[in-house]
Amino acid sequence: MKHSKMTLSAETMNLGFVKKVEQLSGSSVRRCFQCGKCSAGCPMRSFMEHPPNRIVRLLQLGQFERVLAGRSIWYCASCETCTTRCPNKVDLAAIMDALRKLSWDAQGPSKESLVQLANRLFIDNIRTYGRQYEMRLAAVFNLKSGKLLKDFMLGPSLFTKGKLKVFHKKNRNIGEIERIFSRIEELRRKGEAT
Amino acid sequence: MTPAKNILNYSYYPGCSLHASAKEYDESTRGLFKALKIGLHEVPDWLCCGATPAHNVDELLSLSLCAKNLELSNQVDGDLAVACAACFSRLKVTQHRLAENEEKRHQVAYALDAPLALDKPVKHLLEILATDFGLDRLAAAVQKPLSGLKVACYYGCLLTRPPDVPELDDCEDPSIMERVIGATGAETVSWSHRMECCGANFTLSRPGVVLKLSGEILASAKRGGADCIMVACPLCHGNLDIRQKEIEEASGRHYGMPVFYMTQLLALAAGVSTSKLGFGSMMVSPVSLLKEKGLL
Amino acid sequence: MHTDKVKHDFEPKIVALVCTWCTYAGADLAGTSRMQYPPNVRVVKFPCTGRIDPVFILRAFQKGADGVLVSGCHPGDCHYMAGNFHARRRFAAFRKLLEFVGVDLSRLQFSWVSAAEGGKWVEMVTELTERVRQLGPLTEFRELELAEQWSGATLTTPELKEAYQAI
Amino acid sequence: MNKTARKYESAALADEGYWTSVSQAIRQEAVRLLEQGAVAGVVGYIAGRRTGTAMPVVAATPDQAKELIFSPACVNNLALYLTKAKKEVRAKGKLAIVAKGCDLRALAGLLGESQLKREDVYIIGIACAGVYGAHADRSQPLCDATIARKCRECTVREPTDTDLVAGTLPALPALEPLEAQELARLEAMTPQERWAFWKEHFSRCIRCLACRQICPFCFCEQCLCDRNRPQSVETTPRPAGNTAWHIVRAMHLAGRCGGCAECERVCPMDIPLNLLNRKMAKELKELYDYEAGLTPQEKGPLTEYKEDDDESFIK
Amino acid sequence: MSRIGVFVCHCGENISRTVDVEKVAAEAGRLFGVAYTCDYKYMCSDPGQNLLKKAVAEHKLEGIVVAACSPRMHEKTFRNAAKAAGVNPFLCEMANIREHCSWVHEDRDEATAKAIDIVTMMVERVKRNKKLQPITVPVTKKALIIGGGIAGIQSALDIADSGHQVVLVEREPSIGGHMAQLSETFPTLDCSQCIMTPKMVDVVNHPNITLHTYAEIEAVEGYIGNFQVKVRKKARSVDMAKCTGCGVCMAKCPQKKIPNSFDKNLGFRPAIYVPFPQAVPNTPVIDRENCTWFKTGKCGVCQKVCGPGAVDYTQEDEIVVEQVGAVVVATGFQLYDIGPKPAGSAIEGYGEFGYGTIPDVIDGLTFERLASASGPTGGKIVRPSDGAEPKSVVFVQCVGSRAREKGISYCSKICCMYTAKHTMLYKHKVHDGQAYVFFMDARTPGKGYDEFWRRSIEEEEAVYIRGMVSRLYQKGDKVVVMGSDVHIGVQVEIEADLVVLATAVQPREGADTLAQKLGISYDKYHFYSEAHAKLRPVECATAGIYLAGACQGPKDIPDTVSQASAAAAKVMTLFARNELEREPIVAKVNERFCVGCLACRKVCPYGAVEEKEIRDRSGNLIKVVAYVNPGVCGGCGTCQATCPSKSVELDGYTDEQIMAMIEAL
Repeated sequence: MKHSKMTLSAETMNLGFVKKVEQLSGSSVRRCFQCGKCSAGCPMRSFMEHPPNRIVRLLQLGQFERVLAGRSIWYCASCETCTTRCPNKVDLAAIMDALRKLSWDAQGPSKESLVQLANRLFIDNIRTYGRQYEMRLAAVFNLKSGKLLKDFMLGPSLFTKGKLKVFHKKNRNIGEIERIFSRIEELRRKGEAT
Repeated sequence: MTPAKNILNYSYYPGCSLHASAKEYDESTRGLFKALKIGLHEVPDWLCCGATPAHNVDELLSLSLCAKNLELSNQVDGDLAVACAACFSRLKVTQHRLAENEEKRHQVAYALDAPLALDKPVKHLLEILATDFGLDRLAAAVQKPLSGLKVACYYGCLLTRPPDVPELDDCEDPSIMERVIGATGAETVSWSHRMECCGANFTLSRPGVVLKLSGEILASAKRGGADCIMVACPLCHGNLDIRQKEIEEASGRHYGMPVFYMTQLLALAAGVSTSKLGFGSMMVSPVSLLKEKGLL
Repeated sequence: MHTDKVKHDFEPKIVALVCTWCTYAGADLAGTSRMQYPPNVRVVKFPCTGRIDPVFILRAFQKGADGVLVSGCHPGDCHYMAGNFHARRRFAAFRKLLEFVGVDLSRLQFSWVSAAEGGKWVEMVTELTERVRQLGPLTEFRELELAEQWSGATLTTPELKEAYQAI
Repeated sequence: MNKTARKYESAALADEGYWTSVSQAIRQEAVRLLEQGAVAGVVGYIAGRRTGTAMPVVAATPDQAKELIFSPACVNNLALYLTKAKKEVRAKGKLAIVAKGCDLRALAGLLGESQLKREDVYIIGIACAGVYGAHADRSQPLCDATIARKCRECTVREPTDTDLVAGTLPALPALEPLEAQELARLEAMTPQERWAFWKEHFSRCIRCLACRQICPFCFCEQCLCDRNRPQSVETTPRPAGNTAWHIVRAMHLAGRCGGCAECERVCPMDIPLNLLNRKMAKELKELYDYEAGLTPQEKGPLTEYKEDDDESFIK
Repeated sequence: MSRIGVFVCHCGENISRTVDVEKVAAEAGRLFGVAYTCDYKYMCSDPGQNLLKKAVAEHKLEGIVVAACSPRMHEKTFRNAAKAAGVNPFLCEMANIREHCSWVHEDRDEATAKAIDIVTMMVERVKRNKKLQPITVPVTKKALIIGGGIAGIQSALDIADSGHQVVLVEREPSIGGHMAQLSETFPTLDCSQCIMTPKMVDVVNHPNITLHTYAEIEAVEGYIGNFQVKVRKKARSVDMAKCTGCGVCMAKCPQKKIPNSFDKNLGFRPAIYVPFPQAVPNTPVIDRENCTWFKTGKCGVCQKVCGPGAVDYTQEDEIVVEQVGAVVVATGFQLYDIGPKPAGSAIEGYGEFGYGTIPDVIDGLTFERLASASGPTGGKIVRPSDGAEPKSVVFVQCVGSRAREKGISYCSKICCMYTAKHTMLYKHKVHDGQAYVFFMDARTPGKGYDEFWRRSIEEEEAVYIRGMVSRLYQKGDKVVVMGSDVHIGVQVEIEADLVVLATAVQPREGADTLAQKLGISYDKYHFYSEAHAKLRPVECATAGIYLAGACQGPKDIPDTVSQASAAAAKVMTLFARNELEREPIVAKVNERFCVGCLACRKVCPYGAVEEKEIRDRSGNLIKVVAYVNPGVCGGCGTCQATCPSKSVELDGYTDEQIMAMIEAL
């Protein structure tokens, strides 16, 4: 797909998708003139198949499948370097958030599952406990990603250093937290939020 | 000098990490503020800010969680002091985004089932120390000058970025960490990777990323002639300290570079008992370095 | 540059044939910038390198110059548009001729020095002076100047020798 | 000057029939031109009084034209007679001229330098097998031993751009390029050796200026070297002035010389002057891909330029 | 015998610190011909100059050497002082013992010795200096403008408004040039004709402007201030004095199907025509190649219907001779044609774009005519093939430009902007259409230009694709565009309704021929060469000839108008004087010795050398020699270095002067 020929026409360019991204991110996509500064400073560039500037370029051409199919958006570290230095005030970090949201909602057209899994667990933790418990997060991640022994060597030392808590309790206001989650879901169901 | 504001009082949002992997950050922060006679009162029932994973896939959730925290913070007097760079960033971004976007404001208000109360000033510890408390007073409070200690101040991504949000310092050439630690007599080194990304939360999902990026940071600090690195973010600390041994193994280079939370060093200088600074929790032990410099 | 002045046994004479718009101005700039260079050079100003006849170079060597520097505007910068282009060809041919006749070309330097290149002027003069100093005085032309047409030694036949002696 | 022992072949390079046919063709055309009044005279050669010699002539009548010949003794470059230096010849009106390849190059040069208009001259080109060298034994036919050095490496035996070509070139063997060899020998020398070589030659120069007189390109009315305000070149025959003269002469001929080597032929002191001319021609060919040819050129290599000419010698 | 005065300046301490000025003066005094020497603290000061003047009077000095700073600093000062003292200024020279001596050396002995040498050289030179008189040339205060596009019009109006006479010569039947063909102009999108036609009318009504349309330059002779120009006025077949411009002839002409080149052949015109309705002058011409009368001798309708009897089939070309003092060349440009080129042309066409055979592939100027409200479609954008409204239009930039392969390595400069403009015009007229632009770089340096370009992308939603198009081909009624987006490294294919090529800007055909007539130089593309790329951008190297507009290089309207006004200002500067005075550093030919080989003419960068015939009293040609026109000579001296017999000499830099300096060593 990455190298296949692209036929451009009013039909093949999904400009509605681009509008959605612009709306979610609050940032213009067309402003970008491909100077490449975002990719030049991106710490994650070497891990991405589409460098950040190419993501924007694909958006300009309405090629959302190509964008979402890649791993690149999941390899963004949200370090905001691109947004900070963009000469055109394109908020690429926010565009990345928007793209991940759209990809997330579309239930994983991307092959990148590990980052998505970590995110999912992280958010689930918040819903369940109100706060983050790193031990639990790591353990469940390893369990679910099938990498049972990942960071196995780190565990004991972290434990002895008092960095991992085995026991954790739920927030007192866990009900209010659950309400936030469910009300957001409700908004989405009603189509009042994206 | 400035008679006003002699007594400072803050509400405190530690964030999840400071209750777990970054407990030494929490301990030393409390110790330091006590020594400086600055009031610090933890917000009851605070919840996770959502951090990167939440805004990565669900901005509305992220905004709502932070808005909830801001609401909760009103239970306690004083501006909201935040230690974790990521929490700080999320709280500030939330204030920012909701201020400029009415639609999102309505959505969040609905999610919280309460009118929004977002106005409490959110301040990072650095700002409190450098501006509210003042560098002069900080210098005056030093009991054990850190002279001779060469510190590489590491800002990471979120303390200063994006440019118009944290408003902590110049987003490309900040100096607030250097100024604060400089008040203790420590020597700060000039180095290249002060603001490069450490790999952040890929530590869980893609540790290889962290090994590469944090490795470059350690190498840069070494080149800069630093004895140690000072950070203000638990995630950065985790990547640079906890994963340092792995980085050394992967790169075949030895660093042995202690990574301090800023409050650990400040509290040390302010004469807080070393037992309360959590040096024992650090994976790369600072003991020999501090002894060598006559600080232990 | 010359704070530790060394007295040399041999001070070469260097003649510089320069155009007024670029190199002469470049030498002026070296002056206003107070750069230092060996005092061996004597400047002859021309409107353009295009005006510099190879005969002048020859004449300078004949009249005692140990080295000759010819310098003008960089190609494309000629005040007269094309003078230096013509000069470039003329000099390219002339130096080949001199070389063929047996003149050591390291005594003849061509350069482009613009009005902004005071430093390059200093470099050119210094380099040529030092190089010629190493080579020593240019004796070939001087010997010619002193030589007469006939000396008995070059006469090969007895008849000619006899005739020469009779004169 | 090459004194290395060499065995010269004395077999004739062209048979008698060739010389006769060339002479015939010249005569026939010259007579026709004069009879028709197309030209006022024909510059050509007639036989000298001694055998094996020839001399230039301006044939003004058909009868005189019947005397015209072409033989190995026809060494002179007749282009000389058309320059302003020989005004009395030009004054006669339109002329025809007999021209060997090397003479043709001189004619092309003169045309290019506005000394001659093509319509004022009728050119009878010669398919030329070569002529005698300066010290040739003229009792022998034109052969390896007697042919002029310039002819050994001639590249213009077949004339072009002429009004008529006289004769057909016989098949000629390749001859050893003595002049090129001598040039290579000199080039291989150190500068000191070359200086010594030329110093020896130039110091023998007696400044008779025959080289200048015979040269078709030395058509200046006032030679730079005769000037005394300023005196660019010392006029007395001392080594310094001689050296300057020969350098200036070579420089002035650079890019113009047609290679007829008349200067060298007439030099009473046997100075190898054509080597200088050959050298300059070679350099200009290498630098600017210029060669003196049979067709007049608008500009010579030293009166034109390209923006990207070599300047590796300039700092 | 000369009587030379040597004045050695201390320049405060600038010279005297390292040079023993007294010694220099004393040594100079020993030189043969030196009658007076002195040294003084500041020679350039008033007392210093007075000292010089006094010494000239007292010692009857005939030549002056001032040993001081660089002549570039004070030569003028001392030459004026010499002049005031009654010495020809060219007998005063400066010996540069400051910039070339005292400032660059530290050793006092060495610097002093060098200063003495420098003074000696200058003394020897001055002995041989000749008295020179400034050269004066009269100025004819009338300007010729070649080309009646916006450049020529602007120059003509500016010069005419300053009160000087102007002759404007235009090749076409009407002035207006390319600007009259444009629809709107960037970056403001105002209508081209709306701003152009008033200026055209101003030209024709201006009392100081003589307009020759349908005319060409035949020959130019002379030099700055004194040109003689022959203008060929082509036979119009209509008497301009009688014609009222009523247009009946055009309406009645039976021959109506002649493609109108003004409309890029999209529309038709009769054989008797004005190229466009707003033409100035509004007098028709008969296109004799297509007129039935001229082809067959039958018809004559226009003559019959013409009320004033202006149609005149017998008219012949007329040669008008104009005397002018300055020339502004404003011949403009033409667009590169992608079609196959006739044999012998250096520039190839575009086979990969179908050599111009695909009807819906047009050039930018054609698009202008389509978009123009006064154009053949009344401003409706349609496909030439079937008149349908194109829903997708692909614009391709850099066609021919920046393509060394095509022999054009330069950037045409205007295409980025006009293509952006085209996308906007298109979107304004076809709201549901999509514009695509293939570009290599977007070059938008100009006030408001980048913003304009960005607007086309951000607001008009033109899709810009970085990369050159590889090929165009017809597929049904579509043109398939094969391109690539180099940012993402993906091939792109678009089926377009219309393709607009931004073809390269080239000089007008025949630019070289005109240059030869004018004696000005041009580059390998035939753009005219300015005297200095940075500092003399509107002047030709040939004095008195100035350049305006795209004939000098691709240019947009604002730049063209600026240059046109600048050229006009140069002309007015020239016309502010009755006579031109110039430094007499010019070459002179010694006619006695010149043999007319004309090598000097071959190397002269100014074209100042001409042939001159020397005749005896009865008119017989004695010889042809070179002649240097002092009005044109720039004074470089390349001729002298080239002349074998030194029969041409540059005043002020004669061989004698230079040899004397070399020998003084």
